[in-house]
Amino acid sequence: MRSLDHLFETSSRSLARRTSRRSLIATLGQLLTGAALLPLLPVDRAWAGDAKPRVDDPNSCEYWRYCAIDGFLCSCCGGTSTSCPPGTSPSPITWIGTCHNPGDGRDYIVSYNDCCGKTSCGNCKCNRNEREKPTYRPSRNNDLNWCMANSDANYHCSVSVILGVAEKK
Amino acid sequence: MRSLDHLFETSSRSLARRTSRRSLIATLGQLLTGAALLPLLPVDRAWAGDAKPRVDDPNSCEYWRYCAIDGFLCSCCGGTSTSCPPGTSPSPITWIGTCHNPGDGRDYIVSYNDCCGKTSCGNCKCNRNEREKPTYRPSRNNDLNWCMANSDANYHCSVSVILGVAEKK
Amino acid sequence: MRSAPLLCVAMLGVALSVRALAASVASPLPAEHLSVERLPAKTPHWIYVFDNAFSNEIDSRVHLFDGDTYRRLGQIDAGFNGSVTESPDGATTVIATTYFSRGSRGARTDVVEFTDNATLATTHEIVLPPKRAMTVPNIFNVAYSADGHFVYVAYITPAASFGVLDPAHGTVLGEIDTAGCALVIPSGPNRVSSLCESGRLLTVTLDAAGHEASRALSEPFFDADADPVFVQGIPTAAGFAFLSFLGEVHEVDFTGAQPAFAPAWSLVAPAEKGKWRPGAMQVGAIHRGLKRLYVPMHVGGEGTHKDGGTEIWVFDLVTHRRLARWPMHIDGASPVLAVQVSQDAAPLLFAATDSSDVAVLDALTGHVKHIEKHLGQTPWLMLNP
Amino acid sequence: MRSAPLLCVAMLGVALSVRALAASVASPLPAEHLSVERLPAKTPHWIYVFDNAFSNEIDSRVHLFDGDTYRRLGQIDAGFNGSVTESPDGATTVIATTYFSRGSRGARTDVVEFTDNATLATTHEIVLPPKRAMTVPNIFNVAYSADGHFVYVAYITPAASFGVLDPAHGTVLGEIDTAGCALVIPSGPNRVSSLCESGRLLTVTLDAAGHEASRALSEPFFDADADPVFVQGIPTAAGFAFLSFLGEVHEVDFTGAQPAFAPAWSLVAPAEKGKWRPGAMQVGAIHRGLKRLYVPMHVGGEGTHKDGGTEIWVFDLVTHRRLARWPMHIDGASPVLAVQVSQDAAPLLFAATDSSDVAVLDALTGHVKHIEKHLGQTPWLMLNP
Repeated sequence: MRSLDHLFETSSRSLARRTSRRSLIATLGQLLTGAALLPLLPVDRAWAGDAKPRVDDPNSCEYWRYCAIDGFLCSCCGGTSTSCPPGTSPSPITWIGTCHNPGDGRDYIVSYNDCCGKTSCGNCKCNRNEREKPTYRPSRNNDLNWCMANSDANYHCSVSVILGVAEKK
Repeated sequence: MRSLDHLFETSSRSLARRTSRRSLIATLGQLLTGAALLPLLPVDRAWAGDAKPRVDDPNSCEYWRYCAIDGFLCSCCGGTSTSCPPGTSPSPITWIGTCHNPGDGRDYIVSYNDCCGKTSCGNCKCNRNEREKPTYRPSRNNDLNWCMANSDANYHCSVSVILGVAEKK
Repeated sequence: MRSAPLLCVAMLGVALSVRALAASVASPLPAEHLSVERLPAKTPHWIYVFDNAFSNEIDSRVHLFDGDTYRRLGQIDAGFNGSVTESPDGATTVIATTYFSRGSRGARTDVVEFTDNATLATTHEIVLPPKRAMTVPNIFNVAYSADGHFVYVAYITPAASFGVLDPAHGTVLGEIDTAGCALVIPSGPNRVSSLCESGRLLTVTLDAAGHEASRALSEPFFDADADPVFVQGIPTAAGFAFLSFLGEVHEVDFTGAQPAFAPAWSLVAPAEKGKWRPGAMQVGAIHRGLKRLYVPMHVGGEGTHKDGGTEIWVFDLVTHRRLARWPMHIDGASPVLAVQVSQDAAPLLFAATDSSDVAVLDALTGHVKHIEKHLGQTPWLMLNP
Repeated sequence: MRSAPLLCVAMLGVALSVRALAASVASPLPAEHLSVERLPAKTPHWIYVFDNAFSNEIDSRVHLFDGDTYRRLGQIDAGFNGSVTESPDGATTVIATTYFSRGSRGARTDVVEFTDNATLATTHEIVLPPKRAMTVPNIFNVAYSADGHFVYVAYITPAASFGVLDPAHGTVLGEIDTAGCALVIPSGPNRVSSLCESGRLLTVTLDAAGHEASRALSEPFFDADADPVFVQGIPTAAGFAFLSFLGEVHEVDFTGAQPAFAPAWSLVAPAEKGKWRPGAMQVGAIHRGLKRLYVPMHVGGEGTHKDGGTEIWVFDLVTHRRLARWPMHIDGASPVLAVQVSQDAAPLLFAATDSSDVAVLDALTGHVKHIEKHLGQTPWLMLNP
């Protein structure tokens, strides 16, 4: 047993260092996670060779529908881009963003709900503010704690829920 | 006014980059802070050329009397090595350490009081455990929150107070 | 560089006397007494740095930091998503915050807490209705009247209103609705203005009991669609200056019964417009004596108004001319998210960065004297009463 | 490397089908519904990582982390200086913690909170007397009886005792004094042992009502002066193993009415003794099926028992032979402050470092599969019910 372990240990550890399997696996993991959610997204670009692949990654600040999230991504906290982590409660009130989906060329109205009742998730902190407005326009403001009206008003993380296509101006 | 500023700005900023005045001033500041407390310390070494100058620096984890502090140094939080920061309360109960003072070659018994009633200072986190013992010997244990018996029992930082010379074993 | 030789001489003297002392002392160190430190005499270079502690947001706090010695002087705890202000006499720090009985859950208590700046002990509190505006720090979330007789607290539920408190008697005097307008901009002994979505200021005048005596809406002075102003106003000699996302400066005189607007001017030349722009959590500071404005500026497009400044630009408030551009990265600083300046004749500029550091600059020259690493997690607002 | 090609094939399939879908769909994305995520089916590779959050200590928490997907699954808040345990059936996380009515000040409430591991919702609580041991996390701060009928909570005021709780009825059944001995080491349905300064174990046997029926002191099994044991015991098939500062292994059988001590053996060869030693906040993990012990080891002298391990050493519990040494720095990991191992046939070793990262290793080979950066501030204890 011991010698077998030693052999395996040595070979797999040195292999890992040569081929950087860790980063490969991390990348695959991210892609797979993205893929699981993909049927919702009619993207027209290939995976490989994309200059901005992370606009399709729900765990990245660059995901297209996160264009006005200033907070922690629930998808990095046990939730998804549209679901709160277990044990938290969604905020019934929200701020609204308008984000451009490069996959279909449309602008979408999204609702940025906060998930509430646990302390700061602390993971995947994003600060995007496209079309975000100051506090005097609260429906477009992401500086407010939108858990404010929840019975447990502590802010944990934020999601992005598609409400519909934005009307052309 | 404007041209004068520009001149001064350019010269002092470029000078600073050349001579690293920032680090010089930081060093001077540390030495001066140490110096103000020094009359208590009969050290027999010169400042310059000392291989371990920080054993005399109350803002360093290496200060000799901090030999069993696991926590934040009050001297970095608005207090000193023997005083709690303004607005906090010292713990009446403590753990005890025995530290060697290289300045006079003696071992001293020191009391490690916690300062209580504000949240974690968060500055100058030290983890030294010379002669520290596990929880079943509480008087020598620094894992306990020694603010436990204070009316405001939150831990903020730790001080090191000389009680006397340790008896020879 | 002038002072360095003097410091060296002083140090040498101390070191020599200590060595002499060491040689003469044979007895062991005496037993010591534990004490609580008293604050030294206040200087104009003390600064209250609000740390939102965003990754542990129930534990926000204020660090009192000395810009001369680069030392922390103490801490005032600030609860969940707290806001901070200083009394007009500089004697009291006020924290408006929220606690939950089980940390992040349970019964909610909104409260205004008063801390004695001489001792950093919290002396008393006023419990609020659970309506406090939970938002990023801003000097208009909680504010004193000029005479210190009232404290105003912004409420957002998300309906906007504000509370009027009597700090001397520890009571809530009432609540005043500000529909469509938000936050508390104090002026004089009894006026509160709020920023409106319509680009106007709503100004409510209070009676002696803290109740509404009258209200008035100003003409619009900005366009919330085309070019909104930051809510982070900057105190001027006669009121506050508001910067717009694109870099317009709106100076508002609050000394009269109603706010008066000076003609707007721009931080950016026509060629820079839409490229260089202000951006931060605390987006400007003014030295009122020197009449200088300091703004964190960066290159970016729409939506970058909370990106930090890669440079600090300095303006003369009289001539509206830019006096200097101070790139921060060459001194190792990350983009600047908050600025504050001391009001003395040898002013310091404080610049908090998005990597949680606070840089201390000579406000006359831009010389970076010190970078204090990790002054909390997310230092987003700095005050210097 | 076997699985990588399979993953690639699977991905390719998904990508192709998505591209086909994209080409055929012209209608916009539909409106979505906000929901609350449900946990997937539990696997042996889930781990509960306790973050003491030392720089914001009122905000400690537990992160549920998946060692296969490297994803956070959820969070359980843990108050000030909390402690955590898991019910014997794995269904419930218990947090023993303390809250203050004003964050860091005010009325103190010590409490035990029960969280449903299927929903991560906190379901109920039991308020304690204000005596809870406020100390670093350890599996003996709060613990279940083997049948789940009692919960024991260590008290230190600094006098040592423990509370007996009835989790089903939400009541405190009583308090039992353990003068000179501390913490709660559970065994069987009704026994609690404590570690004594004298090097003994005190074992209290409870009656059905949770009151003391009898107590007994063991012979000394370690010397608190010469070579104290860490209080961080490691679960074995028949009880717990305790490591000493110098690397002695004391395996204690808790299956009988009184603890029984196997002869101690050493982690270090005579030539290594006093140089290489164990050190951590959670100083060992045992795979009970494979009978393997994993210990973070470092080179250091007296007083380094809380320094992290630069290597993880693997031992066979039957032969006491060292099977492997796994240096951590070559994989970019900082010294290891806590270890835990999954109990399945393809076990993962989790190693939390002093730079707040958690490394995931193949527990058979030491191969570092992943390093999760910044899983909280100070991840000091990991549990895998």
